[in-house]
Amino acid sequence: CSFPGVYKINVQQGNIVTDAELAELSEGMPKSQVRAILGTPLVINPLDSDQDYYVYTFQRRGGEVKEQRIVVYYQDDRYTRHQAKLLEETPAY
Amino acid sequence: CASQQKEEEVLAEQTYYENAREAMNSGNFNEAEQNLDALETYYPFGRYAEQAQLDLIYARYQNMDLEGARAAADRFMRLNPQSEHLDYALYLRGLASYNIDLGLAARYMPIDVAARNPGEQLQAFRDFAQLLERFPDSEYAADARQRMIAVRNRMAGLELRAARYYIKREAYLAANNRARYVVENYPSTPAVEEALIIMTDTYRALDLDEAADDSLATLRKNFPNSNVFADNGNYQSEGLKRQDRSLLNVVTFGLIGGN
Amino acid sequence: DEFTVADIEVEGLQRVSAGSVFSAFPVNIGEQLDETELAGAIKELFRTGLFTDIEASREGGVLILTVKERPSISSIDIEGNKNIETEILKDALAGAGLEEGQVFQRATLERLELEILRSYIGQGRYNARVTATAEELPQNRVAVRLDINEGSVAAIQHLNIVGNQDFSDEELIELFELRTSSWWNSLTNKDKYARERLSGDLESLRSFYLDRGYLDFTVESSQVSISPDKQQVFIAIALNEGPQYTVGDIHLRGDLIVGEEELRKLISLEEGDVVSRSKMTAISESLSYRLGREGYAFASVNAMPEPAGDNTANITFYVEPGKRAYVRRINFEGNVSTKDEVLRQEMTQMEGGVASTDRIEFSKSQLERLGFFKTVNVDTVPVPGTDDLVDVNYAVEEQPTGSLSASVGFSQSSGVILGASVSENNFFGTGKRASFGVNVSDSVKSANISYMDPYYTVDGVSRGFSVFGRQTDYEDEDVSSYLLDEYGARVTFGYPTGTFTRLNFGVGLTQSDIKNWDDTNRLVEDFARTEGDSFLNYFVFGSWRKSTLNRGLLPTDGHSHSLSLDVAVPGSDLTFYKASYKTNYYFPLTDNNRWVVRARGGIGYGDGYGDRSQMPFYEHYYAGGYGSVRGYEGNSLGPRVIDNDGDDVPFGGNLLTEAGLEFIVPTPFAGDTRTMRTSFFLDAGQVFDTSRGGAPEEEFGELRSAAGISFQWITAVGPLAFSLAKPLNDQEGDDTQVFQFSLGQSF
Amino acid sequence: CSLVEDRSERYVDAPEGQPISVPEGARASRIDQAMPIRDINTDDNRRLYPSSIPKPPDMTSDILEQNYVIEELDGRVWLLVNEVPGRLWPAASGWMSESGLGVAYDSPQLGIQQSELVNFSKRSRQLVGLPDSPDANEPKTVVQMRLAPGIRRKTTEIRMRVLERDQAPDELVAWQDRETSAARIEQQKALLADLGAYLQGREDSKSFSRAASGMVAEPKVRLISSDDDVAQAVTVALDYGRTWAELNRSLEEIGAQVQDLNRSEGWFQVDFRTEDERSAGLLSWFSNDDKPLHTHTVFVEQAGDVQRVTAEQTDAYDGELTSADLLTQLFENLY
Amino acid sequence: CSSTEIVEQPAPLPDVTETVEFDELWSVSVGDGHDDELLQLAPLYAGDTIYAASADGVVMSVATENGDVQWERELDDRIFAGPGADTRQLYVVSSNAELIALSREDGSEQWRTELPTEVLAAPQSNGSLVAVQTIDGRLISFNASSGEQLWQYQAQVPALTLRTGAAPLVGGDIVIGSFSNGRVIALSADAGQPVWQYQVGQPQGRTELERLVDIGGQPLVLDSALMVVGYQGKLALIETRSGQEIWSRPASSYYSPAIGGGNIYLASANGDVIALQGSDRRELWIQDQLSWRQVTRPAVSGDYLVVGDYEGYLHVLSAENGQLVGQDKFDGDGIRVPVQVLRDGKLLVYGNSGDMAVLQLEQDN
Repeated sequence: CSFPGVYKINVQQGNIVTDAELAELSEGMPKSQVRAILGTPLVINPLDSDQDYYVYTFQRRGGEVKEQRIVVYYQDDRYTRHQAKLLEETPAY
Repeated sequence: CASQQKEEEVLAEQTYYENAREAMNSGNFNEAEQNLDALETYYPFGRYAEQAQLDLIYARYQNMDLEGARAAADRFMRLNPQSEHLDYALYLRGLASYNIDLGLAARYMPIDVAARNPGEQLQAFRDFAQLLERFPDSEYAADARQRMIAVRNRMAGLELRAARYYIKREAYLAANNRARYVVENYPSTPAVEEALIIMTDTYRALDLDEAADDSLATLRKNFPNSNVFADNGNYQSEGLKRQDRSLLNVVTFGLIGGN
Repeated sequence: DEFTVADIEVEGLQRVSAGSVFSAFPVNIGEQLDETELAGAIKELFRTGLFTDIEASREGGVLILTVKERPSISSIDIEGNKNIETEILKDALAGAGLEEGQVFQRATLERLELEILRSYIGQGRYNARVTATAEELPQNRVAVRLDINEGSVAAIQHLNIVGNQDFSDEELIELFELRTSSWWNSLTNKDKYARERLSGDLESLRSFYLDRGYLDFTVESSQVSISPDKQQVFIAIALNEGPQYTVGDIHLRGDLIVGEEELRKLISLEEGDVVSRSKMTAISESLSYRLGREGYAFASVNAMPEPAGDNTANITFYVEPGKRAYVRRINFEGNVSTKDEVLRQEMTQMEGGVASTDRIEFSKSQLERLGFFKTVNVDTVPVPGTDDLVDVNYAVEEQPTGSLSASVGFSQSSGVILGASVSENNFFGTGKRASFGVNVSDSVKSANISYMDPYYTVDGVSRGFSVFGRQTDYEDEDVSSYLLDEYGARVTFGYPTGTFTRLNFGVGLTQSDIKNWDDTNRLVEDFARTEGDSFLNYFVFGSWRKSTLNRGLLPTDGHSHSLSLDVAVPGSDLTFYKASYKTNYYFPLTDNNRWVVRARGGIGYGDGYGDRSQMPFYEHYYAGGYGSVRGYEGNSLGPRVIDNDGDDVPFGGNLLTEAGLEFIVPTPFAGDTRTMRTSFFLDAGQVFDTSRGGAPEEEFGELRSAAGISFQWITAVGPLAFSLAKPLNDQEGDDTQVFQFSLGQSF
Repeated sequence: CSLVEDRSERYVDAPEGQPISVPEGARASRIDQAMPIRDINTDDNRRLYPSSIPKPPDMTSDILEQNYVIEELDGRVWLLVNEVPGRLWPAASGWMSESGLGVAYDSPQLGIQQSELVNFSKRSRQLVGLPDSPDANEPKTVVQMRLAPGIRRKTTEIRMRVLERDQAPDELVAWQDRETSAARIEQQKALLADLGAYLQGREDSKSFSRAASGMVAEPKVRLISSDDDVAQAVTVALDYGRTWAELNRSLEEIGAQVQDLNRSEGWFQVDFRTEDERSAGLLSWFSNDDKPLHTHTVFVEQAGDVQRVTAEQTDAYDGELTSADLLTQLFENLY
Repeated sequence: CSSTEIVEQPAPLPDVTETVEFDELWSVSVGDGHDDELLQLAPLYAGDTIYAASADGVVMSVATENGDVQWERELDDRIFAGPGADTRQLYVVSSNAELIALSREDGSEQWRTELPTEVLAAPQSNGSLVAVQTIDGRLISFNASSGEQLWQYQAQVPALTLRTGAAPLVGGDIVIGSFSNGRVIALSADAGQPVWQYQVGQPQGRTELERLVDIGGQPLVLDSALMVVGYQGKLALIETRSGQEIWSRPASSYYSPAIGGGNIYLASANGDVIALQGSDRRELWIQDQLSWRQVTRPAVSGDYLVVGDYEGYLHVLSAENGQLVGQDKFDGDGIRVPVQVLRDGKLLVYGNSGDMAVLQLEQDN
């Protein structure tokens, strides 16, 4: 029957980063400047300071978790490159 | 309208002190407190003053007036900065803060106190830290230190509980941060083992394999025989099992799983 | 002349220990010492602040320091203060270092004397006098005494506003807290001049004008003069209104994030409206709140009106979103007995997620709706060292959540209740609801156990069960006199269907036996003869509930609806159903929610189906008493029946109507109004029996009503309530009851 | 204890692990202690108080019943004062000058003060007990006073000596202990009594000497206990005679009734039992007063420059009080 | 216990063996007199006519000789200050701070102009320039015939002042204002630029009350000098041209001083009446039986002084030794307006309830 299902809230996690912001990164940029552009990374690997993770996940109404992952690589605190797998839209709620 | 001082005859300093000592030994802490207060008012700088102020802390504590005990300890430390027994006052002050939020239920009923806000136990931690700093070889230092360890473990435990909730909530990034907080701030507490496991699993769930490997390596290095390692040594945590949140599952008491 | 120090002797010590003197005095034995070094050393000793004076003398190689210790304070007493409590004065003294046992500094005493005097002047007590004395006591101690003569307060003789054309003096003075002398004002101290109050009044004058478009409004001067005998104060306020501005066109500048079109919808000002500052601030807040939802917690919007000719002004809203903020950690404080998870599971804002002011605020009201906390405060604190991370701290103050009806309870309807029943909505702080009770009274003997976990799954799917057994002797309930035994068990489930709505359902069975029905009344006897006296019914029940009430206990805002249906399904001995609808509305009149109007209504209908024509009489609804229509005895309203020994006894009915209007007022002299409630109420209600002929409408006139005053108090033992009611249209034969009392039941 | 476990005692076995170490190549800079706990040497007093909190330390035992007492033993007499030497030194030199003796030489480190010549001042002659009129060839006399820390903590013993020399000593005469005649002892007692009265008069205004404060010597009485915290012996850094006398007095004070003693062989036989053991329970109503029982023997022997006191329990007594208890109570009373 | 009633208790009415009597020549009632706004609407003595005003808006002109009312006009606003006058016009200030000019012939309104705030001191005019002093330290001048503002001077005044106001002095080319900040300031009549200033009272003390230094009365003009007194300040004689102090001595009074027979008479703030030797300011006598009765400025008539008090009594003191020689109850509501001396020594008294009378002292020996 058309019983209304269990109401589940959306669960949003992580930094919202757009490719426009990614485009601003340039080789050799200090880490502080990268973070000024992309924001403070919400997930880091405490044991390795040469990587910043800009992960974004969104679970709509308890469904399957969609994820966007950007890994930024540094060489003694200078930006070298990044890997990005972006989602088309990254809603905030 | 000048307030009349109620005239009660003032006893000798020694008698007050003896009555207080007797009352304390026989467990009548109310009477002890009254005598000590009288000693304070009439002989503030007599020979027994320092001892009376020290006993007052103990009497109030035993009278379950922990707030009063703390105040008495502060007063003793302020009035006798050079006393050799400052360590006792500091220790009692810490003990009062340690137990002030602990209701009777929490002591005898099967309540998991660690899951709640530590409240004044953090203040107890600060008092004991001061005791260890200033009187490292006081006879109370060992007990104070042991209680500090308990408070710290409790704080780490709180972080871990929050991480477990966020796993249930399927908010793996939040769970990862809570676990990382434990590893970064409470590296010597027993909670570190499970924290490393959660970090490994949540990094894996977020496809951050390098970070997951680092956490796993740290786990293996510090807790080689953790029971998350099978006998042959490879890692087999049941990962982040998703709680079946479907209505059907709940109604049928888990018999029929939902999505 | 230099000399080597053979020994240092200190004379005149009393309380201070020699150790502290020697450690503070930077000279040791065997050192060469000359005048300047000696002077420097003495100054060093002075800095300890323990001594009033220090003399150095020499006897051969021995340096002798004669010190005079600063006296210590043995007692502080304060006389003559009425308007500033002794406690506040003592804290002020303690703050400046004047406390029993502390070292006494005369300079600080004088400074404090002045500060206390100034605070009296601030209260308009111009001829107040404060004198502090320090009386020497033996053993270098001092008794500090503060004599205060507060003097009288100058009364405002005349309050004159000059330069106001568009608004009359009376209209403006209405805004003022200060009033000219009249017997009423002097009672409320309103006519006592105090500088802070005048500046407060000038501020409300300014916002009065700025809210009505007078952008150029200025207060030229506010001159206060006092009569020679210092008893009367005259205030003259000169103001300059300036023109009244209306709105020209409205612009939005800056990075709008969600686009101009959506933000424009939030701007309630149109062209031609009066330029009102309060409206502009309200709009700015709603704009930044909207941005907050997108994570711009640091967004700031401010409105700038610029005059644009012939008394119109263009308004520009400058929007600065700042950086998108994320929540690093959510911390809870004050939950010493409630588990952390019970609070965290109410959060819709996640750690590590975008900081949405919407969700942070909603989570706060969720905590308030739990009913576990007296107060809930939230505070968003930026994380040091980052410009886009915040911590969210919730500070809660716990309150008793259970009701423990102690061994002797009393309720009108069932006389003295013996036995205990514990029900706890926050069972040992785990958030689970549990209740266990055994009640014995002359009319009801019952035992029940119930347990419900509201968060069986993380989304709030709840599961619970309850088992109960009850023997009611309706004789004593002054209802028709039969005995009813009922035993049963239920399993209940529930889940949220939206942010404020919830669906509950469940199944259960109940075994009911009617005893000694033969000497009750005709209706019961007919029923028992036709239907039998022992029934096993299987129930399916469901309910839909929507609630936006702002607090779990004693709400002051929001509304709630609940629709429920109980059906004894085919296969039960008696097939019947009972449906009911209840609603509650709270309208706060003031923004501090202390004056609130509450409307409540309820309707219940039960009937048989299938081969049963009516519902069993023992399932009848009753009305009257506390919780239904106050002013009438419990269960006394509705149809009656003559029982065998001749008196007519209420019999209940299958149609229940209930309504009530309450005017909630602040409880006088009550400190903490969150756990007390005083209200004037008007209750109305009635029970009908549709099956016995007489359509409900023409009997509608039968509705009973009563008005009165009620007081509720959430105590550690549970909600306690008294009510005094005056029945309005009671017919003879109704059992009215003016005073009613109940423990453990809040409605 | 109570059948339900008091969960507030669980802290006792809260584990403290080692801070984790990171694998090679990994950076550990983010790992530090948010709540650091200082290490303490927990060797000797590793005591915990899980259930009951410790009683406050008792400072009043230092306060002697009466102060300024003149004591005599083995031909030596001294004034026992309940104050540290550092505080008495200035007061004592104050007495020397005010009583007319004056201070010619002094050494705060050694605690010795030496007066001017007594012969020429009538008052000091009277004080020392010399005849009023000086005769030509009487010896030059000076008075020496010595302050030394007493046995019990925070006490001082003051001794006096009247020296006769043919010419006035021109520097501080070293202090030797020599046999003194009864008359001399009376003379010293008089001086000490005068000093005691003077000191009592100036009690409330405390004056201190820094140099003299340094004189607080090593504690003379020590309790030696085995590593499992059981008392084995008490050492006293005094001569045999003085130790024997102090022991005699302390045994009485702690309620160990001396049955028999032998000074040359160095032992005491004592009856050291608790109150109820003495009253032999209810039966005591009927039995005559309880006969003393030789429960422990206390031995004193010279060990290097220190007297070593040990105790043994006799097999005739198997009550509660062990020899270790006896030694601990002795130490408490002495020091 | 701590007493809370005010410290300065007015002295009881002294009983006096009267050697002097008051003989009332005529009296007239001017509207309702003063209301409870603590105003001082001193009547204006202009030779053979006296102009008087009342707080409820009545302005009337009365013959000095016999008190016949020449004309009476009822304005429809309440009056706070006045009447001031020059040869052609009378000036009053309404409670809503409007300066109103009336013709002296028949009291008809000539013009009216708005002032920024309340005025307590009567406007003064030299025929071409009308000067008004507001309670918040402004001195504003207007053209006497058109009422159009000429210039404005703003002095810094303390937040708390006394409920009194000194009227400005309008000379030919300078206007002298005395302000509630204890300063007398001379301004050029043409542009209102400060020419000189003299500090009468120096504010000191810890509370706003102790720091009050208002100048309550208009300075007394003596050929080329001004005598001025301030509350908790000084009695001083200063040169009108340069403002240089000639002499000064500490004094405290709400009213201007009075001079007569070479002496200076002062009603000090605490109610004492002091007589000083004019030449060297030596104190001749002090009459202290009237302490704290808010004594008005002494009027010198022959060798007597007449003062009023807050209960409405008139007291006569012998100018020679200050003894109280006469006493008469004149007005139940009290007397705040100082008694004025007419040309032939008669006395003009205007009580708070609105009774105005001319009296004469009779020696009854």
